[in-house]
Amino acid sequence: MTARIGVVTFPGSLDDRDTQRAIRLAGAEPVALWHKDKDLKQVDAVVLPGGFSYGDYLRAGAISRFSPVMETLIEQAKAGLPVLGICNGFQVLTEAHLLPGAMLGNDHLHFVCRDQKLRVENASTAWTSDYSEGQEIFIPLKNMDGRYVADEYTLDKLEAEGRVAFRYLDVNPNGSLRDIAGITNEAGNVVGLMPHPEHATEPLIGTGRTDGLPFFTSILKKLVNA
Amino acid sequence: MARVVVDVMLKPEILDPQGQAVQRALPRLGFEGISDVRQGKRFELEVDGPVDEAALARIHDLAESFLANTVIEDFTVKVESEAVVAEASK
Amino acid sequence: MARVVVDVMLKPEILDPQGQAVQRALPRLGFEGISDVRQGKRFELEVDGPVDEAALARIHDLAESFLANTVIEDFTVKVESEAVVAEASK
Amino acid sequence: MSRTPLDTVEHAAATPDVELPWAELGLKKDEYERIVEILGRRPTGAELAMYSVMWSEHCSYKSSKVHLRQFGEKAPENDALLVGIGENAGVVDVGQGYAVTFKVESHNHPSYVEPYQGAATGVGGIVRDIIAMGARPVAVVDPLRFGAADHPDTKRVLPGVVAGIGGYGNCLGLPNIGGEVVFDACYQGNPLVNAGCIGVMRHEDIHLAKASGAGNKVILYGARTGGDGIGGASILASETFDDAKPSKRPAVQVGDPFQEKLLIECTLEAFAEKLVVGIQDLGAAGLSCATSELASNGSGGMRVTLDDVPLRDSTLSPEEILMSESQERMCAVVEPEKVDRFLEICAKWDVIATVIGEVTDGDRLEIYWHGGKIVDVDPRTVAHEGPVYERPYARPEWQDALQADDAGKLPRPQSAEELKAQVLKLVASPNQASKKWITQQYDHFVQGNTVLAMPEDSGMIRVDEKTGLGVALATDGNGRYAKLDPYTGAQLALAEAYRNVATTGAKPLAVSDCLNFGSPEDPAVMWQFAEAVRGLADGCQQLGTPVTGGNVSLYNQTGEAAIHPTPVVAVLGVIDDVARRTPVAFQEEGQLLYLLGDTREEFGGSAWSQVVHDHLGGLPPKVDLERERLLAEILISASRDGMIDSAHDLSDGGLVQAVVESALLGGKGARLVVPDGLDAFTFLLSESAGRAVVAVPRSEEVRFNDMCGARGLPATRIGVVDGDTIEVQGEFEVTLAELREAHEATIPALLA
Ligand SMILES: Nc1ncnc2c1ncn2[C@@H]1O[C@H](COP(=O)(O)OP(=O)(O)O)[C@@H](O)[C@H]1O
Ligand SMILES: [Mg+2]
Repeated sequence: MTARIGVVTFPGSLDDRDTQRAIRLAGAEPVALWHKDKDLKQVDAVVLPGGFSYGDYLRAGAISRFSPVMETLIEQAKAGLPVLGICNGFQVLTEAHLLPGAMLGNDHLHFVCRDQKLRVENASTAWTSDYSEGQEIFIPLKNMDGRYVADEYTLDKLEAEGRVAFRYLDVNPNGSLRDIAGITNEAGNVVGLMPHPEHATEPLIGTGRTDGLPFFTSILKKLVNA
Repeated sequence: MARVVVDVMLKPEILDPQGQAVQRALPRLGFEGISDVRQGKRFELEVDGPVDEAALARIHDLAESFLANTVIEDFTVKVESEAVVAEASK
Repeated sequence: MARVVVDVMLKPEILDPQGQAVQRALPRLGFEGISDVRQGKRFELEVDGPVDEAALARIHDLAESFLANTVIEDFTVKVESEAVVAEASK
Repeated sequence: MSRTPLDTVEHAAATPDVELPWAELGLKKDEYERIVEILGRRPTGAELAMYSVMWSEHCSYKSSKVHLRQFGEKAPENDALLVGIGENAGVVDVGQGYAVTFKVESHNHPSYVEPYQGAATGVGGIVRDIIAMGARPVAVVDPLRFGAADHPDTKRVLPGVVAGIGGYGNCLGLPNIGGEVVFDACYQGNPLVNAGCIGVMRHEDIHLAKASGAGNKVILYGARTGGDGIGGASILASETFDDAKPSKRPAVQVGDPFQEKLLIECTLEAFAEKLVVGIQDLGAAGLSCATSELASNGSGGMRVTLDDVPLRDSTLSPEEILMSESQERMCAVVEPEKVDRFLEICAKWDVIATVIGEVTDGDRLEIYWHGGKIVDVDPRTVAHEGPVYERPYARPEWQDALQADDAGKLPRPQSAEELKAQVLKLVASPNQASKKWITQQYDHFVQGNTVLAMPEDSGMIRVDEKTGLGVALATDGNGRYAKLDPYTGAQLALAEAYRNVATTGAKPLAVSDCLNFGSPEDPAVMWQFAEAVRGLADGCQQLGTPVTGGNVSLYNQTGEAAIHPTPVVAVLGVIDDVARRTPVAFQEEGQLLYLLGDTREEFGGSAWSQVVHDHLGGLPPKVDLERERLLAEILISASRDGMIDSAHDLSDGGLVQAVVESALLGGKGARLVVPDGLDAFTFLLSESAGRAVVAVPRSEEVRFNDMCGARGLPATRIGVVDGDTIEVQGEFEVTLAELREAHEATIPALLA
């Protein structure tokens, strides 16, 4: 048996096909989900992919957050469905208040595309168990609105509860507070991050590293062993 | 038909790099005497029908739940026609 | 110190993709009766010293040459303190 | 609002004496008379609008056409060419049933006026050309030219252009895999913003811009039509017909990449279901162009009801609707029984789609407005039979003096110290410095098929996941060389792009170009243009790579001062398995560095002459296309057979520039030995063409040498990958850290 992992396509999603490919490379079955359908097709987990849904015109993720698919997703995520938000997907998750804080324009005001060094801070979420805590990895980052902000109280709470999942190393590429690259919810089923693990899954492509594959093998193992 | 304007600005404690970039450019353009610049968004809504209390309340809700993200932004709602005072339009 | 606000909006005949995206989302959010949305920029400038004719003229120049590109955008300059009428702040 | 009676065809016939503002629309008197002759009456306002935009330089190529013909006449035999010049873009067979389409276009002037939107809509336009061929766009490139790097206006133009290209392309999900950034004072008031796009499809999916089959419906889909980008048409609307209108509409448009992304997806879905008979994008000249081109390329005529065009601004006149250049629109011809499904797909993607007309069995293009017929023309006369000019051209009298001002006579460095200082100055100069600050504003990774992206010699995209089939694209152009000798300059641009593709291991297949020049009304500029086209056509014939399409941008000048003639050449290549690609970066210490090709004392137009002496004179490097072809064959074989681990082509800045780039990218230094017969200065800084530097694993040295020897390509061992410095033995040594600082700090310091 393998796991079925849904990938939502919003209008303006860009990395949906790549995410499906990464899921396939990890050995799971990708299932395309459409923003206008409330039906999640009984998938075992969902990825909200990167892109510029609705052009990111109001705020990144702000319009997608009100799609029909999100109604079901918000409900099921609260009930424990594993959800990974990558880049624009992370932005949707914060707009939907499944994850705390908000994403703002990069502090240098430019789009940035780079091979980013990260430290895995929490290797016990549904999506990170194939990493080890403290592991340093390189994952491509590409965004315009990647500056993670939250109030001090929320930041302290995230730190105290070990919910900062990834932190930028060497360079803070967008002005995120406390170098936060990704966070998890309390239960560890909902994870969001700005860098793109789906772009680091094949040795020849992109940066040529495969440091992103464990996201997809982590969830596969969890689902298959469940 | 009336116009309602929603202004959305970053909360004061949040860094506003766009405003800062404008401010930093000012001396280069020969402008002195501007001690701070903040950049935000302005939405102009054309409302069908009367802009009464109820309509304003609904627009307030719209701003709060959608046009602004109140985690990071503050907003104000104004009826435009009454707000065009002291205007030095081009 | 006084605050001067420069509002920059796309000219009416220019496509405003951002405003359109907001408008198209409204029905889905349960909002009816808004026939058009335009999205622009709001700059809040904190001016040292008096905001007299000369200062306003200089800010007008700044808006014209830097804050707006008048090929596609219009702008207005207002002194804030006098413009806070009919405000339904949150 | 008062309006004189609708200017219908009938009305025009009845009122022959009404004067239309043809001059304000940019037409010449004889052009207007020709229109009257074609129609047998005066044109209606709407007809005049159509002819004026379609007969403009931009759409009709009236000054360049007589020269561009050579691309067809001299086209080499090439089995790979599936669709040649004349369509939205050329199409090339890359094997395994795949076809690739690619093209470069300019958006120069709008990008000067409004850098962000001008550049953004440039990307939007070229992408629609690619979709219109039936292909999924897979990558973009952006060859750019700006004024002096330290000029204050460059700080306005460049960041805006770069943000616009990134803003649009990133939002569409197209990896940016290459391009150029060149600074030169000659581009001060005329920056060049060229944008290229590649698309991939299966052979059977190729679509053409033609309207065939009487009864088939014409569907306009995408954005609503607004009053943007119609400059001249508003004059027609206001001064002749309706004085209440604003007399000038803006000539710059705002792009909506989100809308374009939806357009891509719904178009590809319609293609996949075989719903489309013919298709055309709306770019320059908007509906005028789309309707007249579709109709004239098809078998029948076309009838269009302009009232059905969805408008953003209800006050637009029919002339304005016909000329509007609102972005993100396409026009498809669909069989009646498939219309519902087509509209359904558009609705799925929230794209507005409207039937605006149908194909008729006549041969006229007829357009109706408020019940009256306002256009009745033979579409060919609009789309294809515009004026053709044989503009006078003459070699400028200053050309001899320029060429006589030999760069070889410039003072050369007198000591190793001075040589080192000049090398550091060179790699830090704006044109040679790292462009990372710019290119990291572009997404390289989206779509998950990027094998190589800048700063590699060419961008490379995987086409087939299973077999590893891939395509490579490089664009090049050197205005300094072309100024010294436009014929040779165009060939050098071709040779460099060809070499860049081969350096990564791909076989060059076909060419597109964007020819950026000054005013064709200046005989000197026209000579530069004619020479460049001749050079490019001859070069393509010799290399066996046909020109599949391109774009001409004229009038790039401020007052009397034209830009350097700047032919930008794009070469497309194919590689059977992207696993065999060759990167620029040094991979392993101990590998042997070989210089391929001959080095002569060639400094005319060189980076050294510019950076050290602010000089432009003499002759550009010699071109030997047979040698280029041989070099390419060696580079491709060596890559396929695993004989080299990295390679970098030599161009501006010469050998030292190439070695520094490979070293910094790989984080490994090099020890170099000046070969016998060369002095260190020439070795490091000459810009002789037809050269590359490769790193050969020791185990492959014999095999590699044998191959070069057998095929007669000079291969000189010049050193070894080693350490964390670049050492030129007996001359100087400089650390990678110092080089990196010099190379990478320049652009951020100027622009950030
Ligand atoms: N410099 C050139 N070299 C080769 N072909 C060209 C050149 N300029 C234009 N063409 C070809 O002429 C045709 C018309 O060009 P263009 O008007 O740019 O096309 P489009 O209408 O698709 O924008 C196209 O096939 C184009 O490829
Ligand atoms: Mg076209």
